[in-house]
Amino acid sequence: MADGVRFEGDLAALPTHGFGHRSITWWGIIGFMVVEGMFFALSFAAYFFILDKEQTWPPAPLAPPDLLAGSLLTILILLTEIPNSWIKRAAERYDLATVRKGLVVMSAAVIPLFVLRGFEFASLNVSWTDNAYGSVMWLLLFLHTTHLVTDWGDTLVLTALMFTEHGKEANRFVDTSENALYWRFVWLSWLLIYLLIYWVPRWLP
Amino acid sequence: MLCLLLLPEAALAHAGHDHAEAPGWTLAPSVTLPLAITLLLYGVGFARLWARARRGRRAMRRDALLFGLGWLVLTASLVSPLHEAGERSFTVHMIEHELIMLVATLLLATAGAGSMLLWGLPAAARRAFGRLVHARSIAAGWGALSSPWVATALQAAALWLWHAPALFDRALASEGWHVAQHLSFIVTSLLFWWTIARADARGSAGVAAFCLLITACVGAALGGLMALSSSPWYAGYAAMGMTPLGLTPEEDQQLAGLIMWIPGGIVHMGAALVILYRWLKPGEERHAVSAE
Amino acid sequence: RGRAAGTERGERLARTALLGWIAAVVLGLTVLTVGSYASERRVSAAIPARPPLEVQITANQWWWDITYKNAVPANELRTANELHLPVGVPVKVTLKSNDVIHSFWIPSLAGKQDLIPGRVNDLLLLPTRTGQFRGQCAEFCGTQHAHMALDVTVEPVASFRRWQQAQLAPAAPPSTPLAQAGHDLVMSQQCASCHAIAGTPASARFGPDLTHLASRRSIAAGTLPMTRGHLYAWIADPQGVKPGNNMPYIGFDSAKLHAVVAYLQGLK
Amino acid sequence: MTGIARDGEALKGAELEGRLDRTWRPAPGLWGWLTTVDHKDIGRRYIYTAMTFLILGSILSVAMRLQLARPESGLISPARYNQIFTMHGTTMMFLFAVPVMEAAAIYVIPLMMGTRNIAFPRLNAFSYWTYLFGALLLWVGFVLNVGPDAGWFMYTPLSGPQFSPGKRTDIWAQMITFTEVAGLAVAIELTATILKFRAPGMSLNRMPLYAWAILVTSIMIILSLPAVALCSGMLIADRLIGTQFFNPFEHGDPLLWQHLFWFFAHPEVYIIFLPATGFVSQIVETFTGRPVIAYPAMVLAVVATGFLSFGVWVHHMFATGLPRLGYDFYTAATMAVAIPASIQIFCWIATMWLGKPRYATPFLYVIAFIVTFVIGGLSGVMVASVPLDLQFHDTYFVVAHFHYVLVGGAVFPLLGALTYWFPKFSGRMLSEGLGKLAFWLIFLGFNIAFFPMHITGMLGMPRRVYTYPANMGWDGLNMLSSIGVGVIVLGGLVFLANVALTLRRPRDAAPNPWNAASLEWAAASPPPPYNFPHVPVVRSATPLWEQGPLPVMTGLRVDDRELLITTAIDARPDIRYPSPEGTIWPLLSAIALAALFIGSIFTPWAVVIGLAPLGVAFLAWFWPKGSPTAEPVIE
Repeated sequence: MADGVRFEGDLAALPTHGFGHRSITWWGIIGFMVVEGMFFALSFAAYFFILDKEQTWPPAPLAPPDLLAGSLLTILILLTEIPNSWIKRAAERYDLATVRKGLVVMSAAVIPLFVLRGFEFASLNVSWTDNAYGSVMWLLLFLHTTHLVTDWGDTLVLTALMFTEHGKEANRFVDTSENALYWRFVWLSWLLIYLLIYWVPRWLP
Repeated sequence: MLCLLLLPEAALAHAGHDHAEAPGWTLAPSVTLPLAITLLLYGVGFARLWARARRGRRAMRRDALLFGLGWLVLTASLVSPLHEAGERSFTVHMIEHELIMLVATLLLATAGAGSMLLWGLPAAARRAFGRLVHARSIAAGWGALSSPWVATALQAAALWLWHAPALFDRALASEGWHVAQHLSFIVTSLLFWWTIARADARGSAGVAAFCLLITACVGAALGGLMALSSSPWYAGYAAMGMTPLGLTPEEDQQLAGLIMWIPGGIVHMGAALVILYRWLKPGEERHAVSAE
Repeated sequence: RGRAAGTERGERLARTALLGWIAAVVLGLTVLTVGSYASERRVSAAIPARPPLEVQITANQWWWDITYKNAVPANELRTANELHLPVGVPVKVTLKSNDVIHSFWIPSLAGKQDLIPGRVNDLLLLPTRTGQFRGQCAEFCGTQHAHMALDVTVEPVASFRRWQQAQLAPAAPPSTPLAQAGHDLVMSQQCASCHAIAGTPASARFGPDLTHLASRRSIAAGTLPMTRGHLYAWIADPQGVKPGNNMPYIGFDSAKLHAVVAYLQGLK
Repeated sequence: MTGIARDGEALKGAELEGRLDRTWRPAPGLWGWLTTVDHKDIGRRYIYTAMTFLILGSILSVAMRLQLARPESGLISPARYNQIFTMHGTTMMFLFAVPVMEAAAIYVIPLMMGTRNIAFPRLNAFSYWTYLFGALLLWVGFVLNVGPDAGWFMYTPLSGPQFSPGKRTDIWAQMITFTEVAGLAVAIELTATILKFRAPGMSLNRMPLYAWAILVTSIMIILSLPAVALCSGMLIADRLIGTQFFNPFEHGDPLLWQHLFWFFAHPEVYIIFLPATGFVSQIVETFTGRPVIAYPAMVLAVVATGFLSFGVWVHHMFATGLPRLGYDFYTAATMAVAIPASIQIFCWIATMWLGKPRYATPFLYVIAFIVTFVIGGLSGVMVASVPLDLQFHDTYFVVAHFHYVLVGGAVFPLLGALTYWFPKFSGRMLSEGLGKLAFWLIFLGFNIAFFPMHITGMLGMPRRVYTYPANMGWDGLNMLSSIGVGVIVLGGLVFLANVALTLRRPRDAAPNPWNAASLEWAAASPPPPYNFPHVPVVRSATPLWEQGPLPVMTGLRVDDRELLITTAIDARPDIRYPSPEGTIWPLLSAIALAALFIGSIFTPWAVVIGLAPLGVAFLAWFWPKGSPTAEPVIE
């Protein structure tokens, strides 16, 4: 072991924040997305594992879920990407006014999703206690609903935060950008779940 | 090469399309023509560039070898009796798909054949193509497609969707759908391997390795479900009864799933390890000598 | 410097050796995999896919329900916890479970196979030598997993036939007044609501079939050897002998116990 | 930028250290103990807690060995015995092995990376409390006689509502949820720390092998823990709200449990083993005085092991009646795991051959590891073969196999690593005499206890039986195993005595007492709260073996907690990043979460009611404190 130290450079000029993979928040969000992606992937595997043993899907005499509520939600959740991208871009150019407006829009835009989600549970045509098919349908919808709730909670807190003095801190803009990234994960994962809940039971004989 | 092209003629003379007989060669123009044109374009482009190249002929030779191998594997899987045998056994069909998606397109993508094929075009067509590619909307679309994430998603979607019973049975029943199936496998896996190779070359080795990991999982999940399933998914194969390999339809499907799962996973893992190795190699010697 | 150069040389040598080592390991594992494949095929190829004898075994917490299949329903033989097999005759064992997952394992005859509720598994056996063996549940199945054994007898075909004929017969009627009293107790008390004794009104299937109980080697799935004293102990205090099992405490006084044991001992 | 104090030529030495100490030191007293977010504090208490569970788990194994010493022993009732072996497996896997590997990494990795704290330090504190509450839930349940009793693998339907009524299994399943939250949080922290907090110059290909092992392990945890969380969630839903996932009579399937469970539990073995290979690599490097040869091969072996471990869960299910065609594929895939493992073994042995080994206690553990692990690996190759496995599965042969793999492959390296890093943790060197005595007792005791189990297994003795009949030929071997466990206990006591006696001595360890090469040895022993006064710079894979003084970079803030973020691959300096202060909210959040989880065992409404306090606690945790002017503001 060498004694003493040799000064080799100075870090004082470095910035104190960065977007995307330069930011620790991004790595945290990616980590949680992978964890939750695994939850989804394994639930999908469970879905197919149960499906594989059945003669018909859904098991007779059950009817597949009704399409209306879920399809409306799908359209609406895709539309939320418009304000979401708007917020992300605004955050990355530190446009506080736009971020504030966008976050308010986004917080409001999620509310109709919850209403539709309520109707979705009602349109599954099966209870979780009926059989494993019902259990796995409810599981998929429930897992996704928890993501809606948590991201909405995040967005509400962030909205409140951006209206305080803390909204001016550079790292809050990073947080806003990463929150928008997480929302993309929420709707992307929904597209797959939508297929599994509503369309696979219709496609299979 | 020429004798290879002549061989099928001879084979065709003997083999019919009756399932009781040995599987024959597939010489539908929808398959052979594109293959032949690709080879022709590459040959012309190679000759033109070879004449112009001052340096880098070694790399060109290596690329041409990779391309030639990839083309051969692709042609062999699509044209040889393997293809027809695949219509009677899911396992053989899976081997054909795996050869296409794991071997042929990997070789073709690493051969970096794009510029050669472009140079194979007549000059006017080449310039028109150049203008087209640089058009703003096309460039943007291409930019999105060439992301390894998008390519991974596309390939995964192609893999899963085509294995949905309705679609797979359709591909079994009609030659047109079958060509569409193979074409989408070729295009998506070519795109996948190409973006992986490019990401690796541009220093995004982590992204490349991660996408390989996801792809391995996507294939493993599908293959695993097949391997563990005890009921045949596809009416087309189930109706045929015992396969020529002496397997029941469900065993045939299990074996197909295992081939997708385990050798498929090993190829993706191997690719990820190769990427990682190349990335670890520099700096390896830079250890301090022990201060004792 | 000199030492560094020596290290360099050593390292190069070690790297070459590493490649050789990997090759050797890969080769060794390949040989073992192929060997594993070959022995698996050899074991299964020895037995025809449709053997002449089929036995259905249904596992319960913590005993084995055994039925020898027959095309004629009247010739289906039902017994419990003791399996007899003719030597040299391939047998297909069909495995089911009534409650939790168990595993059927007779180490001297074959590897194990699970009995899973909702599924049916098969195991093909070919006993090649006569003798008495012990089978045991190999998947943890609850409190008395340790006492879920199976007595196995592999015998010549002729004696197997004799055993089969004897087991197909209905239960022996009570031969003494004491046994008659025991018979009446068994029929009138809880016993008959769980157990079956062919030729008597007792026909419930929740517990082991008792028709030829006294002909078996042990009591309570291999927990105790079949003796008068053990039968007595078992009926007097089933939870003391095999804690947690599903046989209830009946509360017979000693006179009734004597009678019941006398009857059961007659069920040869 | 004026008025901000930074280290540099003008501010160094004792004055710098004093000011950094004021900035980074946790609050004094009990409050500080509850609010600290220092990775060393959290790591140390994680290690202590996990080692406590090692001791508790070992006490259970002593109880089992007493019962099994003689046939038909009536010492322990079957109901109690089943609880004991369930608790032994659960404690060792979920409360000891995985947490202790994460715990050691929490302590060592930030130091080894040359940074001042772990990424997401508050999450780290939260993770510890969550783990602690989950562990307490399980053990308080056991003490109150509501301990789980359906095996650590909890096969359905035995663990389902019909065959395991009562709360025992619910407690087990909810404990899984706790440890899953804790484990995933730590895995994400470690991944981020390794990828973003490395010292300038420590490109990934100069990273110590231990860090590679932890990186791969963390990613494996992220990918595999969701499987057990999902299936334990399904189990609890089956039990409490009437779902039918595992009910074969309502379209469910008990095998779904096994697939999901082993999809986690097989990689888990490697989650335990890979960090241990990291320990071994560090110890071999230090005690042979040269880097482990073929660094790229070592890294690839770790990555390949991680990858392969996800493809072979099915080999735990050979007896369940899987399609037979798959057998040979699963056998081949399982055997393939032996290739990367043997590459690592080869590289260590070659390094010892080429280097000059010093036979100190940590190095002895490494040799014991190699011997034991090779035996365990060979018996693993045996059970990979289906026809053999169908005989060995669920017998004492398998018990012997995985104890050779897990004790030999993970606990020996762990004890070696604890001895190795003890001077760093405590500032004191453990006694070599007592250390070697403990080593020999543990090593010999282990082999006396577990080698005979190979034979009892081959003689047909099944696992998980509370007793066995006499005259099966198992009696003497079982007695021998029980005696062996006694010898291990003796060794463990000597190890503990060594630690206790050493801790009573004054501090005497230099920063780098073993002449090791990695950065944690550049910090003082024990390290101050800020770890390093300046940011160390790395020029090779063995920075402390470089000639001359340690190169450093300056310019981080001294009056505020700040650390350096570097780029993920090349470790170029990128961002100065604020590191959070200590706070009570992670603890309060963990309490709220514990209330929710434990309440949910009794009523599903606890989930609804419990969300409110949890939300408040999380809000208070994440809400920025202080005046915004402390950081640059965008106007």
